[in-house]
Formats: sequence, structure tokens, C-alpha cells
Amino acid sequence: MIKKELMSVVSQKQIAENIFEITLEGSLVSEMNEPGQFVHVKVTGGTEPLLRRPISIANIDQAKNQFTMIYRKEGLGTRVLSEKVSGELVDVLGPLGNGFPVEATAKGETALLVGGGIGVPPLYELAQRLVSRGVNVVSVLGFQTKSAVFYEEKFSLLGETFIATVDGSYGTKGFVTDVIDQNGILFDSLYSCGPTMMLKAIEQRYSQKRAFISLEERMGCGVGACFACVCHLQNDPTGFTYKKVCSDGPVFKVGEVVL
Amino acid sequence: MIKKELMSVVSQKQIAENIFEITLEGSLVSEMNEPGQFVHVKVTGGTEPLLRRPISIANIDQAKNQFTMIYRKEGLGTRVLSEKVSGELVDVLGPLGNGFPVEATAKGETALLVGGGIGVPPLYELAQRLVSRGVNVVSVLGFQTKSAVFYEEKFSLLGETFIATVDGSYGTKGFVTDVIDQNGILFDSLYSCGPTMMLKAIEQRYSQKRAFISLEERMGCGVGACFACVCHLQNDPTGFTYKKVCSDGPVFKVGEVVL
Amino acid sequence: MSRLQIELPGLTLKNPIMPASGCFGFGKEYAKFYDLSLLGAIMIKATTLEPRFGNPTPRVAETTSGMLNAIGLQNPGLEKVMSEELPWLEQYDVPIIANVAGSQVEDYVEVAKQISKAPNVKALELNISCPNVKTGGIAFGTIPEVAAELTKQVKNVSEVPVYVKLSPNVSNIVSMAKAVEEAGADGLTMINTLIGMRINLKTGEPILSNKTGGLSGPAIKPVAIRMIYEVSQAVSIPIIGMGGVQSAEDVIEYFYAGASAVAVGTANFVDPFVCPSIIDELPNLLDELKIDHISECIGRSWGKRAKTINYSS
Amino acid sequence: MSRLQIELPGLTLKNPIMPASGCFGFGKEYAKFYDLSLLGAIMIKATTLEPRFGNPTPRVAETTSGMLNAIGLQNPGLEKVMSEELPWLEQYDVPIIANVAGSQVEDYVEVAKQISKAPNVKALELNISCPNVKTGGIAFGTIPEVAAELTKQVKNVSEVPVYVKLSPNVSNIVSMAKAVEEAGADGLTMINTLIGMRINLKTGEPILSNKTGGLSGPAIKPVAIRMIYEVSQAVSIPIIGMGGVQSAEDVIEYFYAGASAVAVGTANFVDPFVCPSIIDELPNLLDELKIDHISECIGRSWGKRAKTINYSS
Ligand SMILES: Cc1cc2nc3c(=O)[nH]c(=O)nc-3n(C[C@H](O)[C@H](O)[C@H](O)COP(=O)(O)OP(=O)(O)OC[C@H]3O[C@@H](n4cnc5c(N)ncnc54)[C@H](O)[C@@H]3O)c2cc1C
Ligand SMILES: Cc1cc2nc3c(=O)[nH]c(=O)nc-3n(C[C@H](O)[C@H](O)[C@H](O)COP(=O)(O)OP(=O)(O)OC[C@H]3O[C@@H](n4cnc5c(N)ncnc54)[C@H](O)[C@@H]3O)c2cc1C
Ligand SMILES: Cc1cc2nc3c(=O)[nH]c(=O)nc-3n(C[C@H](O)[C@H](O)[C@H](O)COP(=O)(O)O)c2cc1C
Ligand SMILES: Cc1cc2nc3c(=O)[nH]c(=O)nc-3n(C[C@H](O)[C@H](O)[C@H](O)COP(=O)(O)O)c2cc1C
Ligand code: FES
Ligand code: FES
Repeated sequence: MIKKELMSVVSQKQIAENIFEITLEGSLVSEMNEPGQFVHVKVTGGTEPLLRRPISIANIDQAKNQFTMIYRKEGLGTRVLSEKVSGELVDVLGPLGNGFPVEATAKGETALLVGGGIGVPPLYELAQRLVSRGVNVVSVLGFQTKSAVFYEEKFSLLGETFIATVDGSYGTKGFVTDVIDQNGILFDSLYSCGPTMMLKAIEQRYSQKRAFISLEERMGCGVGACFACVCHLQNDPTGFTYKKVCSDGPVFKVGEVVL
Repeated sequence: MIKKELMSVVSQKQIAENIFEITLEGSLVSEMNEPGQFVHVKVTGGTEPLLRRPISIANIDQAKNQFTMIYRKEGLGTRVLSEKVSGELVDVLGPLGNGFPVEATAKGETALLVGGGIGVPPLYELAQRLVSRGVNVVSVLGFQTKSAVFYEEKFSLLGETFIATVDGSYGTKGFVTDVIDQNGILFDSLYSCGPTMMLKAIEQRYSQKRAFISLEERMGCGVGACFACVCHLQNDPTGFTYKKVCSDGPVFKVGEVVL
Repeated sequence: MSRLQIELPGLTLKNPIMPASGCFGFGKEYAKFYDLSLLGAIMIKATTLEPRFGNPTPRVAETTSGMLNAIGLQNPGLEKVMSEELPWLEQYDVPIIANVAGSQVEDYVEVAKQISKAPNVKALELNISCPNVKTGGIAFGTIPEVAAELTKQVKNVSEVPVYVKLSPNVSNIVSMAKAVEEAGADGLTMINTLIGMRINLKTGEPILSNKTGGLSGPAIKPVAIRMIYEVSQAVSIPIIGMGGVQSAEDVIEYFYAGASAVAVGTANFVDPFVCPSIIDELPNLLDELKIDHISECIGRSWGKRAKTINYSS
Repeated sequence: MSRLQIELPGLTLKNPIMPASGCFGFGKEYAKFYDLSLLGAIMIKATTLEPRFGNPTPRVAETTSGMLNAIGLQNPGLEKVMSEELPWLEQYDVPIIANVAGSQVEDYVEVAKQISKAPNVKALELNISCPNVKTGGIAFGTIPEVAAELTKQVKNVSEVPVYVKLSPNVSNIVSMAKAVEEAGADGLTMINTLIGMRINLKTGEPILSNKTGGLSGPAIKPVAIRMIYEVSQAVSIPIIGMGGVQSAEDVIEYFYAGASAVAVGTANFVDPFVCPSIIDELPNLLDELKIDHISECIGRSWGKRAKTINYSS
């Protein structure tokens, strides 16, 4: 069930250039059950900024009633969020949307996780769940540059992990797809989250595979009421069928919606 | 000179119902030299609230580079201000306006200070300066009710002090003017700050005396540029002469401006 | 609760709080948060004759204390609204105000005719003011004669009272209001969004793919209050006010300006519980202000507070 | 500094930043904070033929991320502005744009005729859009023909280029802009304030004694951006943009929309140093955006960025 709660900040730290990791605690965590879901965060009590910010759930700790988000400090909302210290309260609406289907990959199969930049966070909770299911996880994470890289170690503990940077300052120079090619990575299913350009490349190559992608779109309500975040379906004879990223997604089967 | 400075909160405490006393520190204090001047305070870095808030200077401690304001928690701005804790920064513009003329009362003379509600604070710095000049200070302070009374002791240390409450729950029941009448208080000069109704009563009675009143008006700039805070002159044959409360006042001679 | 009850043409409102059109879908999403029967009414999403996908994304952008939207009237079309959305809403004890939109007079007339027959639709809201569709909208919302003619034709076919939703993007809101009143409107709803735009600093392009969008939220409240203040003195039909309402205090400010009920739009996105919270808070605020019944607040800023009593007959 | 220099009719601006009329008096107050020669220009307070006291107080009220004002064109009158204010400003190396107001055409013409002779007045800003005076203003600001006629008459007598300040309280800002362009305006300034109102919850009365006032500040920026975006594509005279500007980022957004310079109003009250701060910040922002000269930004949102170059001839 979706809940709204003032959750308290357990910890916050910067883990890469402009990338922050924040852990929040509250009863809402007990509602979180899928990797790839997100929360809608209001960073102040006032009207500036006015709207909530969608941020993915990166890690869930049911025992402690805590969850973690990893986000890039971009504009006003994430800047204000980055200034929160332990003990402060943050207004969280969630969990929202439908996450990655863990059950789509059977025990013993190999899942390839492809993340780009701030698309990496939701893959972390996913990786853990896949591993505990007995799935073999391979992660390919792409970043702009060395200083933007995060969570390499954490992913490495869960399976083979490759890093690509656009400028080649760390790992393989180039895009995640270059890494996949160069290393001849084989997989049974693929899960991906990142910039639309990356998702398009994934779609082009793997439209016939068992692949799931998580989309981003500017949001209003986050719960399916405002129609801000719609996308077209790929097979749409009428032209007006649609999916809402917030409530039907953010995760879709590859080939389901128009990127 | 008027300065703008991010001053740090030294202390803040509630001293009566919804009444707060906050002490700030910074180099701007060295510019403060008149009781009755005010500062224009921006309580957040953002746009909500957008405008500064005018608050009187209640106490100046040049040695420590500190000054004190006393204010009532009213709307958004003062509410946000009341949540500041030691170490936080507050954006202060000041000192602004022209204060009470201490030199208008000679050594050995008696000055009557008449304050109402949140008009009391600027009289405190004034009382101290008058006393150190050798002036005999009598204070009559009016409040709504007992729980709103503050600084009685502090004023008592500086001279005879009377309290009136509108509902009679403390001190004399009624208005400051009742106290003056009932106690037959005599004085050489009068200084007053408080609600317009009170100032009007003072004006009516003491227009022929050496009396000074401090006005309140909604402000924009606080420095004389926007013409938000003008008042008419009492002797105005043309109809368009005026004074600005922020830069010509807030203190005027009784009878100078139209209340 | 009767101190919050308001009677308007076609509408018996338990309380004067309702979600604004386009900000609440057809109710399903918010029904997960609270019982929709708590609401005074529900203004459902604009319905057009045919299904519409609306504009390409991005469709929303944030502004200082406000937001822009250019949804473009996405909706499943009259048929589906009649066969699925409205019947689903019948499980709740709440009157529905159906927001009617179109590109030409005939569209409006057809939608109005049919949707006004739905048992739970107690009033129509004629959307002549959507800033986000290329055809039709503008003239209907800015030229008094055109608005009046549309109102007349819709009144002819509607089986329930008709409220006309006014656009704030006009030189003279009073003349628009008077024109539709004379044409037979039973009430007004105002304001729709102001037209605005934001540009992405990095790309130099408008953030919205539609380029311009409708500005809503607290930023526009003073404009709405002013317009309701002016219009409520010039017409004798009631006004449902909207624009930036977030709190019980805002509701009273709208009533003082001249509104007889209030719709909440953008604030639902910020706090899904905002409508029931306001409804909860209102009696306390009335106590504080020493007001017995909320209807006493109507038009207090211009001094005619007895006026409203007429509506409840 | 030359990457900030902008040439507009009558005006050589060191940089495109200037305080907006009514928000900076005649410069004296802010001269205590910094050297006024730093500014691109100064738009002085509206000047009328005779001195005016303006409206009763309260004259300002705060709104969410904005403010309302109803100063009512208080000013010392043409004679005193000519004999005292303008000569005082001559000590600074900064062009003055004189904001001209009045109740009837003759007033405007007389003020324009005389004030345009002052040596440091390099342009006029015709204020046909003040929402806070009862007579005159409205028709001048909302009816294209009336605005055009006024512009023509003022152009006839003015010795410097004439900019017309447009009101946002109109159905069609483009037709207003085109009308004054055809009538000979050398430039446009926009936008003036939106008309708004706030009501005191305790008394039920409007907070401003004038009841309504002009809404300014960040809340209105999206409306201004949209109007400049539309107008800049429809006219070929330059636009000085304003409404809620607080930062260098805002300035670039205005340029992208189609402005060739930007005025800062309300933000001066919040931070008296805002103009020099923005001027300081602009070169860094241009670096970040990889833009050589600020003029390259003009109209980028609609793709005609070469257009501006014409102005500098
Ligand atoms: C389902 C989903 C999950 C996300 N998960 C993460 C995450 O785990 N970590 C992370 O760093 N970012 C994530 N994002 C992106 C994140 O929402 C934006 O970076 C953030 O909203 C920017 O807010 P701001 O105040 O910093 O920027 P501003 O530019 O001030 O934002 C202005 C407005 O634009 C919206 N906006 C701006 N950029 C985006 C964007 N990329 N996507 C959606 N809305 C945007 C904001 O929400 C806000 O309404 C996610 C987005 C979506 C839709
Ligand atoms: C020269 C001067 C000195 C003052 N000194 C003190 C003082 O020492 N202690 C104290 O408690 N109060 C003082 N006030 C009043 C104080 O400025 C207001 O209480 C305060 O601005 C209210 O802000 P708010 O955010 O709480 O209220 P809101 O209602 O949110 O304020 C909204 C707007 O109205 C203005 N406003 C509201 N009430 C007043 C008022 N009474 N006077 C001026 N502007 C107002 C605010 O500044 C703001 O712009 C003084 C006012 C002036 C003009
Ligand atoms: C996302 C969104 C969609 C809207 N869709 C409609 C609509 O379909 N029909 C309509 O009449 N108004 C629509 N509106 C306008 C609102 O009903 C309302 O008039 C406006 O947003 C002002 O209220 P607010 O500030 O409380 O949001 C929409 C507003 C928003 C924000
Ligand atoms: C207090 C105040 C006084 C103003 N006086 C004038 C004026 O005399 N003439 C004029 O053309 N505009 C006047 N304006 C409008 C501003 O010049 C400007 O167009 C408007 O405030 C929008 O800019 P901003 O949001 O940066 O304030 C005034 C605005 C304010 C806030
Ligand atoms: S964000 Fe409102 S429908 Fe998805
Ligand atoms: S507040 Fe601006 S002139 Fe006094």
C-alpha cells in the first residue's frame, strides 16, 4: 500500500561527485517489496520547491525499517535534500510503481544488470534479491567519468562487475554496450535503468530477449492521477493507448512502450 | 552605514506566550548606534517567504558584537525565525531608520517610556542609554494579558516600571494611559512605541509635549526606495509631502506625521 | 458537519471542498488514500467526444511555487467515461461535476448532452479555458460572445446545471463572466491556469514539449482571489474558486473574496491527503474566526455576506 | 566585460542588467550600497506631470513567492525630477530610462517632451500598464488602438527612443506589441505586474487599502517568459524583460525567451546587492554554458539567435 510518512534521516553521505546516499527510517519501509519501485519525496514543508521528487529505492532493510536512496544533486530539490542531516524529517510518499520482476529469472540463470549514472541505484536492491534467489548476476555500470563512479565494490560483492566511463578515466572507455561486446557477456535476462539513450541502445539490441527497462519521466502526482508521465505503447493501432510511468512503470518489458 | 550580513544565532528563547528573544552576532552590530532603529531580516535563503521582516533592535552589545531582537511569532516569517537555533545564520540588513533621540532628554530630567506589546522591545535599549546619561526613566508597558508580559524585571532595574494588561490579568487593568493617569506620572519627555491606537492616544494628550513615537508600516525595501511605507505630514498644504517610515522614521516627533 | 454544508445549483455539498478537474483523474488513484465520500464533490478530468492522447512529454515543469502543465486533455473519450469511469464512481456518496471539453461547439454539445444523463453527474463544468490545446479553446475562453453562444447551446441540452470555467488569460474577466451568466450559466468556476513557460538552461529549449503550459499552484492564488473578488460583485450566480489552494486558510480567503466553494488542484500532487485534511481543519478555523457557518464568509471582503443565502433555496 | 555589452536603440549597455522602474526610486538609496555606474542602465520611478502622493497604506502585501504593490505612482512630479533627481544621477556613468506615466494623452506627451531633453535620459519607458491608478491606465494598456495612438504622439515629441511597457493583464499580448511597434515604438519592456489581491483572514478585508495591487516577483516569471517568447517572435524591436528575475540563470532564461536586456524589480528589496551580484555572476555562467557573448542567447528558445545582431548597428 502507498503511504505518506515523515521519515527520519538515519545517515547521509556523499559517495561520489555530487552523488549522495541517504538512509531513511520509518514504518513505510514495510510496504516496500519490489526492487525498482520508487518514492516521491517532498524536501521541504513549504512551497519552494513545490513538487515532490521521484527517487528510486536503492536498498531496503526491512529488519531495521530503513531504506536507502542514491541521488545526484541536480537542482533545488536534490540540493535541499542533500543538506538534510541525521534526525531531520523527510516527507516520503511511497512505495510507488511496479519494479523489476525478480521472478522472471530462474535460479541458476544469469541476469545482466545494465545501469547508467543515477540509473544504477535501483539495480542494487535488485542484484541482492537476484543473488539470494540463486541467480548469477553480472553488472555493467556506466558513468560519465571516474569521479562519478559509485557502488562498484558493493556490486562486485554480488557478482562480476564492469565499469565503463564515457571519457575513459576509469574502467572501459565508452558505453555500457561496448563493455558487453568487448567481454562477450551472455545472459538469460537483462534488467536496465539509465538515460533514455542507453535504454534505446538496449532495446535495439535485445528486443527479442527477456529484458526489462526502467523509465524516467517528469512527474506531477506520482500516483497515476495527473497524466504527466504517459508514454505510448509500441503496438498501438488507435494512437491513444498509453502507459503511465509512475503507476504502470517505471519498469516495462523491452518493446512494450515507445522510448 | 547600512550593511547586509549573514549573522549567527547566539541564542534564542521563548520569553512569553509566542514571544521570542533572539541574539545575533556579527560585525554589523558595530554600525548600530541609536535605540529605536530596526533591522530587516530574511529568514530563509529561498523565496518563501520572499520579503524581509522589519524587527526592532532591543539590545545592543557592542563589546560582544551582539544584538537582541524580541518578536512575536505571527505568520510565516516570524515562525521560521523562531525555529532558528544557535549557530544557524540569519540574513540581516541594517541598521535601518532613525531611532529615538536620547539627547533630547537632559541629565536629571525624567523620561516616560510608553510601550505596547511588541512595541516594548526598542524601548529597552533606549532605557539603558537614558539611564547611563543620568536620566530618570519611568516605564509604562501595556500587554494584552498576563501570559504576554515580558521584560518587566529588566525595565524595573532601570527605573520605576508599571504594567497594564487589557484584561486585568496582571498589573493595572486597562491601557497604558490609564496607568499614567492613575499614578499621576509626570515627565519631561516621552518616548513611545506600540499599536497605532496607543500612539493616537498619546498624540492626543501630549501633542504639546516633548514626545517621540515609533511607527509601524508594511514595508518593501526598508531603505527608502519603494515608497511602500509613506505617511502624510500633519501640516501639508499641498497634499503630497510625505515621510517614509523606513528611512525618515520609524521614530517621529509627536505631531509631525499623520497616524 | 452541517456548518460546512453548501447548496449550489444542482449540488448539495457536504462541505465546499472538491478536487479540481485534471488533478484527480477519475478518482481511482486517490480512492486508495481515503474514502472519496468525504469530499464535497469531485470534478473529473476533462472529457471529450473522442479519446485523446494529449501532448508529448515532458508535460509538466516546476516553477517558483507553482507548476506548468500541458497535458492536452488526455482522456479516454465520452463513451468510456460513461461506461466505466462514472459507474465506478457511483459507489461513493459524492456528486460529480463533469468537465466538458472540445474543439468545436458540436463536440461540447454532444458530450454535455450525454454526460449530463449519468446519474451521479450533478453539474457540468464547461472547460472553455484550457490553454493546452491548439484548436478551439482560445476563442471560447477569451471572446465573450463566443463563450455565451457555447453556453447557450450547452444549456439547451444539459440535464443538469452548467458551470462555466473561466480563463484568467483575458483583459476583462468581468465581461466574460457576465456574458456567460446572461447566456444562462448556473455558476462559474475560476480560475483555470495562466499561460506560462519555462526554458531549460542547458538546451535553451522550452522544458515542455508543448512549449507553453498552464501555470497552477500557490503562485497564482493572488490572481484568482482578485478575479473572484471582481466577478462575484458583478454576477449573481455562485462561483467555485480555485488556484493554489493548500489549506483551510486559503479556503476562507477564497470565500471572503466571493467564492461559494473551492476546488483543490495542484496541491493533491504535493499531498494526496490535502482535501480531507482541509475538510478536517475547517471547523477549527471557523471556531477560531468565530464564524458559525462557512457560508457567512462568502463575499465578506466586499461586504455582501447575506447574498449567498439565496443559493440554498 | 564586453561580452555583456548590449546595444539597444538609444542605449549602450555595459551589461544588460538594470533595476526596474518603481523598485529603485531615483537611485539615491541604492547608491549607498554600491556604485551605480556598475549598472547597465537605471529605470527610474514613474514620473507624472504633477507630484503625486499615491494610494493610502498598506501599499504592499506578501504572496507566495511574490508580492503585491499598490504604490499608485507616487512621485515628486516632472519639475522636481528634472531639477533634482536627474541632475543628481549625472554623477554616474549610467544611461537613464525615464518611466513616463499619466492619466491622459496630454500628460504623457508633456512629460515625454520635457524629460527626454535631460542629458542622461537615453530612452523613455511608456508606462501604459500601471494597475494601481484608477484613471487612464487601463485603456492605454489593454486596447491596441489606444496604446498605438499614445505611442505615436509620444514618439512625435520625444528626443530619445521610446520603449513601451506592456501589461500582462490582456487576452492577447502579441496584438498589443504589434500595435505599438507599428506606431513607432523603438522597443518594448515587459512585463508589468499581474493584477492580484490578498485578503486579511482576521478582518475579511483586502490587505491593500487600494484592494487590488500588482503582483511581482518569482511567482510571475513563467508568465513573463511565455509572453516574451511569443512577442519576440512577432515583432522586430528589442525587448527588455522583467518579472521575478533574481539570478544570472533567470537572466539567461529571459534571453533565451527573446529578451535583449533584463530589469530587476522586487529582488532589490530582498537583496539590495542583487544587480551587481548578477552582473558579477553572468560571465561565469556564460563560461559554464560555453557562450561567448550574451547576445548569442537572445531568442534561442525559438531558434533565431542571429536576430539580435541587428540591434547593435
Ligand atoms: C522513477 C524515477 C526514479 C528516479 N530515481 C532516481 C534516483 O534513484 N537517483 C537520482 O539521482 N535521480 C533519480 N531520478 C531523477 C530525479 O527524479 C531527478 O534528478 C530530480 O527530480 C531532480 O530534481 P531537482 O530538484 O534536483 O532538479 P530540478 O531541475 O530543480 O527539478 C525541477 C522539476 O523537474 C523534475 N525533474 C528534473 N529532472 C528530472 C528527471 N531526470 N526525471 C524526472 N523528473 C525530473 C523534478 O522532479 C522537478 O519537478 C528518478 C526519476 C524517476 C522518474
Ligand atoms: C519598524 C518596525 C519595527 C518592528 N519591530 C518589531 C519587533 O521588535 N518585534 C515584533 O514582534 N514585531 C515588530 N514589528 C512587526 C513585524 O515586522 C511583523 O510582526 C512581522 O513582519 C510579521 O511577519 P510574519 O511573517 O510573522 O507575518 P505575515 O503575516 O506572514 O507577514 C506578511 C507580510 O506582512 C508584513 N507584516 C505583517 N505584520 C506587520 C506589521 N505589524 N508591521 C509591518 N509589517 C507587517 C510582513 O513584514 C510581511 O511582509 C516591527 C515592524 C516595523 C515596521
Ligand atoms: C495537471 C493538470 C491538469 C489539468 N487538467 C484540467 C482539465 O482537464 N480541465 C480543466 O478544466 N482544468 C484542468 N486543470 C486546471 C485545474 O483544474 C485548476 O483550474 C488549476 O490547476 C488551478 O488550480 P490549482 O492551482 O489548485 O492547481 C489542470 C491542472 C493541472 C495542474
Ligand atoms: C513596489 C513596486 C513599484 C513599482 N512601480 C512601478 C512604476 O512606477 N512604473 C512601472 O512601470 N512599473 C512599476 N513597477 C513594476 C516593475 O517595474 C516590474 O515591471 C514588475 O515589478 C515585475 O518585475 P519584478 O518581478 O522583478 O518586480 C513596480 C513594482 C513594484 C514591486
Ligand atoms: S505522475 Fe501523475 S500520472 Fe504519473
Ligand atoms: S519600505 Fe520601501 S520606502 Fe520604506
